[in-house]
Amino acid sequence: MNKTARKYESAALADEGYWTSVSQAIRQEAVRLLEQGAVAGVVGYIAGRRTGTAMPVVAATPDQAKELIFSPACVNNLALYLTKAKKEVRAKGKLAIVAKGCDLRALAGLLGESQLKREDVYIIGIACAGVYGAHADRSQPLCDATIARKCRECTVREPTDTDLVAGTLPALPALEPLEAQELARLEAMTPQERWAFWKEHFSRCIRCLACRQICPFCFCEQCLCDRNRPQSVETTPRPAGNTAWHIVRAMHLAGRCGGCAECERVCPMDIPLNLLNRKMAKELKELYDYEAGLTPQEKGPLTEYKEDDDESFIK
Amino acid sequence: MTPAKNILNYSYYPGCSLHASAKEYDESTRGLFKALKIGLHEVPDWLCCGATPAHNVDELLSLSLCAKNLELSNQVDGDLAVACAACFSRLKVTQHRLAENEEKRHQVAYALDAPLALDKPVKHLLEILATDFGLDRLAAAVQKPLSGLKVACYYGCLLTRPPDVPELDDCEDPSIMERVIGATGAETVSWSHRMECCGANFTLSRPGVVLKLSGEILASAKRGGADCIMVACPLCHGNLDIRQKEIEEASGRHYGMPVFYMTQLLALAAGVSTSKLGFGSMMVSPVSLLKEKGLL
Amino acid sequence: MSRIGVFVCHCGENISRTVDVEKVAAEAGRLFGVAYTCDYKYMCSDPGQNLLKKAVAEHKLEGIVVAACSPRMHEKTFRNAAKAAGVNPFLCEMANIREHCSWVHEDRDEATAKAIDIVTMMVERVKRNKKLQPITVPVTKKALIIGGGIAGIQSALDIADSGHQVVLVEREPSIGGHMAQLSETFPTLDCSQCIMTPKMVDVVNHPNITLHTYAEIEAVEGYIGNFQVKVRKKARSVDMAKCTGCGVCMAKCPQKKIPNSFDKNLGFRPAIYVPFPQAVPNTPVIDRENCTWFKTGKCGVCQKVCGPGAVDYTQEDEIVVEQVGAVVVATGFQLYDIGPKPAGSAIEGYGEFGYGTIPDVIDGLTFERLASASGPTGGKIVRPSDGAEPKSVVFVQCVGSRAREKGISYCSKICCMYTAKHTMLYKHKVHDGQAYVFFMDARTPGKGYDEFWRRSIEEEEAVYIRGMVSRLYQKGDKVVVMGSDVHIGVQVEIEADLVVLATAVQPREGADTLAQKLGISYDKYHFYSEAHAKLRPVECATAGIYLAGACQGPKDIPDTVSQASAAAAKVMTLFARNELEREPIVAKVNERFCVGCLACRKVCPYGAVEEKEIRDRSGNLIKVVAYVNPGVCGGCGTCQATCPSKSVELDGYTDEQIMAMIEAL
Amino acid sequence: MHTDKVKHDFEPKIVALVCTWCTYAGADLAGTSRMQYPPNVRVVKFPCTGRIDPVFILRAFQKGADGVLVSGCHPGDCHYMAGNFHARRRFAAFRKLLEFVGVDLSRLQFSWVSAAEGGKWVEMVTELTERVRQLGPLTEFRELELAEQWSGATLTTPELKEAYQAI
Repeated sequence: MNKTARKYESAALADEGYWTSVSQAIRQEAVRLLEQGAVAGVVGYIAGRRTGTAMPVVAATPDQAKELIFSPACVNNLALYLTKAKKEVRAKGKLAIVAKGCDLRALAGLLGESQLKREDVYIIGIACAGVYGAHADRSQPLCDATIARKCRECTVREPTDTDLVAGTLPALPALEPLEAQELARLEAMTPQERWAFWKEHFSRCIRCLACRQICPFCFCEQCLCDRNRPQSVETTPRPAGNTAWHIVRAMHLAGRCGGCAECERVCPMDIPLNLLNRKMAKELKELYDYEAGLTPQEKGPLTEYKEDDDESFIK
Repeated sequence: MTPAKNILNYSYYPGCSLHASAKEYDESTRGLFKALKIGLHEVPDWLCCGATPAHNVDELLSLSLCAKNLELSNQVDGDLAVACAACFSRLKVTQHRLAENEEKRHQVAYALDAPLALDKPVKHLLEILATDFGLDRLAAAVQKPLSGLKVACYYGCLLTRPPDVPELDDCEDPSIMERVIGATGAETVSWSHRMECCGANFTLSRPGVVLKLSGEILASAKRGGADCIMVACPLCHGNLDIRQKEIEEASGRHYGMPVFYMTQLLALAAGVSTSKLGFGSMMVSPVSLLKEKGLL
Repeated sequence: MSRIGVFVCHCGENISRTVDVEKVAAEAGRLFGVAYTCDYKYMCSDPGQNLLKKAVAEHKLEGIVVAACSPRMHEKTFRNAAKAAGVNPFLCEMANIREHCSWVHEDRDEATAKAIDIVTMMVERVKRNKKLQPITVPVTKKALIIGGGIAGIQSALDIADSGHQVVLVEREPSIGGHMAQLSETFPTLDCSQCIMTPKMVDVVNHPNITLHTYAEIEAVEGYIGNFQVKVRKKARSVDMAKCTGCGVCMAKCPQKKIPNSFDKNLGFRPAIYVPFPQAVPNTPVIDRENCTWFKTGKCGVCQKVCGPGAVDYTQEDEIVVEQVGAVVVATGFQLYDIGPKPAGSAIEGYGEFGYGTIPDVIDGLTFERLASASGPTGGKIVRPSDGAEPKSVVFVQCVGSRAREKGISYCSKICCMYTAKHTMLYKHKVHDGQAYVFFMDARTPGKGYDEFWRRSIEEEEAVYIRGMVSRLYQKGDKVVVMGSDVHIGVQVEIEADLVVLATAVQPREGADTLAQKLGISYDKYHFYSEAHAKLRPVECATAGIYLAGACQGPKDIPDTVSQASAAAAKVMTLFARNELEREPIVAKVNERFCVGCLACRKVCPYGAVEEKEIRDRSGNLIKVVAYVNPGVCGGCGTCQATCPSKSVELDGYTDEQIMAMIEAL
Repeated sequence: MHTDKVKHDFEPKIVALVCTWCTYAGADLAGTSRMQYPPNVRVVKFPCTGRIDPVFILRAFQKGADGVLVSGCHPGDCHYMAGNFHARRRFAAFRKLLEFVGVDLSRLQFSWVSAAEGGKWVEMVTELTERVRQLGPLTEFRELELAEQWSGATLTTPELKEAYQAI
């Protein structure tokens, strides 16, 4: 990976006014909702203790809602908090949620998979300029050098199907699609080279399962990979089991993943997990013209079929 | 139906006929678009579309000519507006053929020695007026309603055919011309030969064929009670208008049926000065008809 | 499970010739959990089976592997033997060392090694097999027939005659369907009503048939043997119990000019009406949309003149719930309405034919009404425009059928024959008339069909022109038909007095919504799909639902009646037993782990997966999970492969069993 | 089909995951017709290809299979109507994934073999066996099975080396 070869721009992509206006719009709506008692809580972000950070919060009172912000540090996919994995959040009642394009795609997926009812959630969509990447220097503004890889190629900056849209999108320059380039680089390799690439990455996996915990689609109460009768995937963090885990994970997300790349962000070993997801999304688009979008779809590409689907690989 | 857009701008491919025998089609088109405040910018250096001989003798040539025109059209912003039914058909057919056939794509790219740029949407004036501009707005722009004028809308062979290619309207039973001219208050007649062939370019090689086919069209329009015929194709216009006298002589029947280009009538309704509509170059003079209807 | 017996069969010499069976038995004996092994000449023979039973008793075996032929051959045999020996039959598996080993390999060492592997895999599998009990489902011996055309009537009568209860539901006020509208029928030209009406009367008089006319299916729940059906009986405004069918109300109704749809709008009927004189039941219906009382609150003539006091303006729709064990769907067809293309339809219209705008262009069913002795003209062939007798009639076949460019690619099957019939009926009534037929092919496969068709040409002098029609237009009082004759390669124009279009046969409007209520599948044209095109042509993939007639595809009367009787026979087979027993290879949901994403429901070809709410004791919803109805589940296991958390498992093919086999390698 | 017996240096293990209605029956037909094919294949029977979870394919490779054959009913012939349609999509996606992580797809064969196609079954098994025999053993997964976490190659810092040696 040629990380050093390129010079990154450090000019801010969006001015301070944009971030403030989005934050204000969120606050205003959140306060209104809570004051009217329309929702029991608003899932959003508040500033973290250190500068340049933010953390998810469930604001339950108008006062708490006044603390809500939106900044490039708002990296988390909040849809996670509406899944069964977070029962205590759901138990509060009807919730509002602050949602970037990534979060919206996840919400659309959750709606499509009967995990959520649209009427149970009030969506405050964000016209999102992007967020920091995993190792961004947060003393800098959101810029070419600090923006997350996924945001460079974002197609869902403008929310649709939401109850409210916070902010207006500033004009953004086209950024170099680093992830697509990386994907193309891998695709151009021989199978042996790719195996070596992934072997090296998977071997380092410590199976902390942060990728699973952060994923809005890993809402199973019992993960297949934790089962031992039968044990489909070896649970100890050895290369064999790691490889199986990441293959199974990619397969389970195929046709569902919203591309928020949270798995990759939280990976302590810097395994480029979103490449797997991107690859599957790309293939499913090519094969079945399916794309995860902002609107819930009744069936995913792997839960429906057409009689004339491609079968050139079958003899 | 998609909602009408507010500001409309088109690139414009007039085609050879509109610079020669169908000059009045070109002039009235420009006049109409100006009156409707729709931008229309001619594509610089456009070529002949090849109709109608090219595709009969050399498919590669006919596809390449249109592919080149599509490429040239990218110099000007906006979807490509086409007035002539034959040009429209050739451009659409080219897009269709090349989209579905990779080998032909390679051949044409080789012939043009340039990468293909075929994606510009090609739209017939009818489609622009009915869909993009919208019939409501068209009706609102009418200054001189054509009420009382009985119009036979003549589609000819090319405008809606073959199925799935032009996607202008129902292939065999279209109504777009009626809807568009109907917006001006004109009365459209129901008649049988809207879609029949006029004889096309047999007009030079075997005029007898044209006299028969176009004669039937005129007879049918007359039967339907029409005052005039409205066309969207210079070739059809030539056969129905220029040959009308010969047809009358051959059949012994009198028609005296003016044949208008659609934009002539629309521009008239939109209040464009009649001096700019080229009525004088029509072989069957419309003057008495238009006077009778109080339109001149 | 740790006490498994392995029985290796020689199959005469079929196995032992290439496989060292003693070695296989010996190696199997070394496997953990195997308590007994032996080999025997013919395991499937009586002594062989006795050997097995004896071994079970002596060695207290808890699982059995028979290494012999294919399970497709003898699995049942050995499972029965296991059952007789007191072992749950699903703890007995076969290792296929004949078809998959000894017969396909020559090298004795290799074949023996493979046989050992196969046995090992099966031993590992059996260790994880569960005791399964056959699933029994009670059967309600009452059938629902949807549709009262000839198909529904035939099925109803057959089932009722066998002694079972039948509920027949018909959407229209009378049963009879399209056949009641026909004049005469090919290939014998017997009068349709003469053969149809007695059957209709049989239905209404049959003690085992409950008839709901003017009624529609509201909802269907349940599964084979146990369906609950809600039927909406639309308000007739006439009390069926009181009405004597005297007809005074119809005669006195001041509103008489309502186009009669039964006569394809050629004639008129009053607002209180029966569709046709021989209607069954012969009880009128008030057409509330056109009735003056319902429109203005004034009139009330019918109520005043009704002697028995049967007219009841206050009647409301009534919901009847029926419990049935089987459903026969016989909703029939409609003719393709060939006017301009309807918005949103995938099927193009035929605006160029002017149907609906040129009065003398009619469809085949309208011609039937013209030709029918009980029709609006008393059987006289006249033009709708001016009532004149048409001297030249053009018939156009394949209008909408076999027209891929218009969106329908199938053949409607009946048009060739009924057009031939029409030319005959026409010639019989208008002796100096000339019939022309535009056709693509003449398809006449049926008993006496081709002879019939030839008669229309050779004796009745119909002119058949091979080619298509491009356009119809009115010219004076004639309809000009522009077409081509491909045999001689010219364009032809015929000035006709009347044009009859043989329009395509389509499923009934609303066929798709009914299918969704029933949970059955349909093709892109909305014809219902049979379970197997060749071998299960009358069954739906959804167990307990059967198909009869043109709702499954275009059909003529003999085919329809055959299929209807076949469907009835299927129902009777089901009703021959009190309980339905089926293999317990069904999917089960682990409700503890299911998160209710319902991916299983999306992929289930049987519609067997439902939502189930789990509540605590005080009724609070804890979660929603999937539930597989074992009566409906077909046992394919697609749900399990799809389930991300593997919270649904297919009994008999659990992940544990399969993983054990793969790991045994 | 009596071929001369050749001894090979390497005999691959082939696992066949098949549906019971079509391919298993097709393999039975090959048997009753006494066709001959390499004995390397081990058949695991499923009710339907729709039941075949990609995890099984992965597990087979992990547990020592050098090649995997997945086979079921032709489209439209599925006993359960649609199982093979769903399977087709699932496998199409899964093989793309395997390819992306660097598995040689010539070791994984999908086919439709009907109950009447005993010959095709023989052909499929023979072809795959021959091909995998040429490719040699599938070492990638086997190496993984044996490999330990952090295979030392990246253990380069002196502290870590020291710590590692002290264990």
